[in-house]
Amino acid sequence: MKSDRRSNEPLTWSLFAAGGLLAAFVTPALLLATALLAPLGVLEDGLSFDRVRAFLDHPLGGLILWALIALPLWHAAHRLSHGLRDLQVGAPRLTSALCYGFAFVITLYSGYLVWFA
Amino acid sequence: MNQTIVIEVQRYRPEQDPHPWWQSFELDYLPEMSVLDALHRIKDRHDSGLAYRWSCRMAICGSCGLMVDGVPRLGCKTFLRDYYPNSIRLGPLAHFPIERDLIVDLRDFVDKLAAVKPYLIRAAQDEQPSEPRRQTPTQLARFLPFAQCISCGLCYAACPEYGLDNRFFGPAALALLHRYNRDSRDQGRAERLPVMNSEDGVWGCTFVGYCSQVCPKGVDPAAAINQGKITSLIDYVRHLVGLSPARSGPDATREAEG
Amino acid sequence: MDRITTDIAIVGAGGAGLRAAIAAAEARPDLEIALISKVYPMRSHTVAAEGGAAGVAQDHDRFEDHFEDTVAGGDWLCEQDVVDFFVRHAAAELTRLEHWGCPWSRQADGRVAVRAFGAMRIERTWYAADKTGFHMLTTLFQTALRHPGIRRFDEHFCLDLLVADGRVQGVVALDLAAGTMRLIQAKAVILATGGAGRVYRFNTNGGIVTGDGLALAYRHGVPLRDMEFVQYHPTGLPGTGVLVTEGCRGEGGILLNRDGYRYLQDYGLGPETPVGQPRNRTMELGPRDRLSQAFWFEQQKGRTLTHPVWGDVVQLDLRHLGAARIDERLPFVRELARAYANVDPVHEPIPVRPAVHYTMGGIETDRRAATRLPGLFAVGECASTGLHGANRLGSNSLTELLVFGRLAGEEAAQVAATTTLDKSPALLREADAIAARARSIINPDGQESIPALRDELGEAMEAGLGIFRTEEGMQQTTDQIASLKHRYRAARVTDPSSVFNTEWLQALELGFLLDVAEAMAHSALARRESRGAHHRLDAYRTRDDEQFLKHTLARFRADGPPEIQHTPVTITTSPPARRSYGDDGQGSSEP
Amino acid sequence: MSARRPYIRPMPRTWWLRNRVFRRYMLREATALFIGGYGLVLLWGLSALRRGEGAWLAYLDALSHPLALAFHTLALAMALYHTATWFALTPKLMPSRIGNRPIPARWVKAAHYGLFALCSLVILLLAAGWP
Ligand SMILES: Cc1cc2nc3c(=O)[nH]c(=O)nc-3n(C[C@H](O)[C@H](O)[C@H](O)COP(=O)(O)OP(=O)(O)OC[C@H]3O[C@@H](n4cnc5c(N)ncnc54)[C@H](O)[C@@H]3O)c2cc1C
Ligand code: SF4
Ligand code: F3S
Ligand code: FES
Repeated sequence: MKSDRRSNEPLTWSLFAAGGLLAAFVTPALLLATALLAPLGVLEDGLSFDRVRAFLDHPLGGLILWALIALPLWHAAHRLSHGLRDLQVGAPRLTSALCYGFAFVITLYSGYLVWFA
Repeated sequence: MNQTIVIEVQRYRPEQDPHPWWQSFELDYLPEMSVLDALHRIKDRHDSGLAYRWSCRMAICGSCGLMVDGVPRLGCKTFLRDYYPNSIRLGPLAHFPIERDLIVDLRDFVDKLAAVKPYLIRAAQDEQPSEPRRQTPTQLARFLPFAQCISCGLCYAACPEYGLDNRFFGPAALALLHRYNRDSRDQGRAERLPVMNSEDGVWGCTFVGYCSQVCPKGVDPAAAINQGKITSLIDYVRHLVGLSPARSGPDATREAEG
Repeated sequence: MDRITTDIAIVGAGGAGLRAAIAAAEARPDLEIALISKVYPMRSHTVAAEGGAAGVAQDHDRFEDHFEDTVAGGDWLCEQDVVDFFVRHAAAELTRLEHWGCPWSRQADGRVAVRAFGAMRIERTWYAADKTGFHMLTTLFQTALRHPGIRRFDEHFCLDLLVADGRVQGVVALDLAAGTMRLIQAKAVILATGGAGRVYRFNTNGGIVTGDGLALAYRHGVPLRDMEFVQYHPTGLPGTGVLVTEGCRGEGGILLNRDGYRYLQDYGLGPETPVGQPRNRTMELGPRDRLSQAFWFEQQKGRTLTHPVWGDVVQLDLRHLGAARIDERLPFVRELARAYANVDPVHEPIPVRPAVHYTMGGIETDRRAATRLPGLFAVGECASTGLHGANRLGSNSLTELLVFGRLAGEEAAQVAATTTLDKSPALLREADAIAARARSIINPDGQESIPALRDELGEAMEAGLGIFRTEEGMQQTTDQIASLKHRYRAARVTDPSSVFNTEWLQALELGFLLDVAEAMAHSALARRESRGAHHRLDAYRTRDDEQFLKHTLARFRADGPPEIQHTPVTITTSPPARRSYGDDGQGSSEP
Repeated sequence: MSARRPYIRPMPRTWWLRNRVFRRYMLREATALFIGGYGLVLLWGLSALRRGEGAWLAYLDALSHPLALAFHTLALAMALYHTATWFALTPKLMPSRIGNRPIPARWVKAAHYGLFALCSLVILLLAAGWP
């Protein structure tokens, strides 16, 4: 108590919430399609190189892909950092810096892959 | 032969015991008996030194919180019939320092309730009110559930985040804050924002949600706190773009009043 | 012994104590106010009040009518100037509470709603669903937090008043957690310690309602007034005594005997009103003394239901109100009935019987809440301002806490302004003596069990000072109390420890209860008539204004029973008349 | 002198094993590892896509490795648990109302599941080569 310092959680929390929301609506189906049905050959060539590449090169498609990668990682970073705190692992400031730092790096890297690679 | 039930009670007498320990008592079982009645019986007939808090015995004063088989509950509203024939373990509320037996130190909790400015704040305080202000049943319903808190502390015993770090304001205090923020007669939201915005305010909650499950009065502090996160988020953005904090929320009555 | 100096010490942080503290702080923000309570303020028994608080609210209601209802309800034993002051300030105080945030229930247009209550001729009871006391207490507690001058001493048990030089100089309190003693020296002291319902076994009161303040003042020579008038509430849950509010009847609940018959019509409260259309001052909306007496007669006639565990009960039927209305207006009653009687009032009637509820009498005060001991004020249920007379009307008490709490706070602030603190070490010595006396009752070798004495007291009170009384029964009770007091000296208190020694507290509280009970029993014996809550079955079955339009004063004597005196009642505009309810005015006060 | 000696109970690291509510909470938090893990798998796919058709095919091939399939089966279960818990909590966060009437949490939840079904259908169709 007594520390009235403004927390920066609103920032990370909004990213967490956006990631969680996105994950809740699309991850199960997306995961089912891309990581289970496709490798098992059920989808024929729905995920052929050309189709997926075309999706990526569409401006909206690129943005969607970027969001699909980056936001869930913010979501995960947020929960992981709180989870580590719950488990009393590591110094809270350090672990959360690592978690959010990682999400930040992935965000940059995936953005680079979408638009600049 | 009377039916009997075994009650185990955690004891701790600071002047004698190095650590808490368990003591068990066998009592005659009556289905209408509450856990509080059982404690009375133990105190009257077995061990007059047993210490616990109680008063109203009708689930409204908030004195008699304790852990029943590890779950925070009101002793006066928990009945032996729901446990019989199993034995029952009674311990002091979790996460608080134990003063003696089933009595815990609630000062930190009460201080936090006081720290959230739990009263109507008005831009101009009216000295001699001549008439009650108006408030429609709908406006009343907006905050009434959050005004049902009896300060029993069960939610603090339920919340692991408070257990891990008791600087966290915790469920009841933040629900109380929310109660005033949602009152159409209040204009004090800006003054309560510093508490909400701090790391020990709404952001200390990870939405475990157990607080709301154990609350005997249906207050739903988990909802209150997480709605508070939205308020705090909006204030964060306003702060970033250089706006001053909102004095009152969308719940406040706007019309000019006496 | 800690020595703390302050301007005003308030013992008790229920509705009355909190209201007094706020008033004093508002009157003089520079004052230091010590607010002492043996439990956290929000645990005070005001929290349990359900039904509502009276104050003239509707356009077609009048102060005069509230006055008449109160005086008639009190069987003309009220101090009429006090009642007049009360009714004129009632609504303003309730309004103030609204401005402090109290969530009063509302009408559709946003105005405060009022409900019907027993023996009130018009709806004037403000309510917050059926948790009025809870919401009032919460609002007052939270409002008190705004005032930096109010310093709380939570979980501090007041052991005694410190009286020196003919005036009260402070109190000695035990810090329950630390186990240490504090002398809290003050220029004025306000007692707001609540009632004494726990002198009886079957009651609607919380465990803390043990008459402490009454006994403290009494032992210092302040008279207790009208102690024979103890109110039985007609609808307590059997077994526990948990209250089912009169608000149920205000909303249209009906009382039935074993034959499903609305028996109240046989006791001068009729005619029977149609179900769901309650009529003020009629049938279920009669005064509490009458309703409790009617139960007794039904019981004598064998027309009550007999429950294997709970004994004799009648039924309070709310089913015709429907689930929606019950959930909106009476949600707590539903919760309580389910938990403590295993009955859902939406589907079944609630079993009820009378239970001891309220002490009309108390520490004698004048119209300004001052007692005869200079510097000492009393307010709330522990006080007898003369407002309630021989029978309190439901919902007058919560308002009393506000009206007179404020008055006491303001008066005490004035006294504090003109008084200086005595700095002498003699006071500290006196405080040490008080502490030693309190400690001396810890006696592991005692022969008498505290719980047994407590239970015997409760039973004796029920036997002799119940709904109906006889000379013989009362005499027996007085004898029993005398013997219990004697045995109490040999009470066994084994725990010598200091942190939360609740065994010791129980013993101290029992000491208070015994003194209060003694005052009640002797006051009752001396009242050779029937009036309000004091009804006799022997030669004195009727009201006798000739001899007993008088208050009873009980004065403590260390070496024997109290000295009983009678003092006149202030009558201003309403000369004693026959109390009549229902249609016919047949209901005289005789059984 | 006070004889107080408040006893402070330590909070062991295993506190969350104490009751079912806490275990479920930890499970809920753990779903994030799989959600994030799958994000990394997508990232890997994205980089393969950028590296050309050969890399893409190798990526798809790697996903059919039994270990990958096992991980993703588990991840699917966790993702569904995430969805369920998320939908259970959202109505608390934003109590919605039509005019003056609060919308029952049940309806809000049902609407969430409806939208979820729609999203899933579109995704599956897209992945199956539609349009
Ligand atoms: C179940 C129930 C329902 C009721 N419903 C209504 C209703 O609907 N309408 C109505 O008008 N009235 C009602 N009443 C009556 C009314 O509620 C009480 O008369 C009133 O609340 C008493 O308030 P108080 O402030 O005098 O005392 P309380 O609220 O009882 O407070 C007493 C205070 O004194 C303190 N205290 C006592 N002894 C000591 C000590 N030795 N040392 C330190 N502190 C001490 C306690 O801790 C407490 O803070 C009801 C009463 C009961 C029991
Ligand atoms: S929110 Fe509920 S559990 Fe918490 S203190 Fe209040 S009443 Fe008790
Ligand atoms: S249990 Fe604790 S973490 Fe939040 S939702 Fe309740 S306060
Ligand atoms: S004794 Fe009051 S809540 Fe249990």
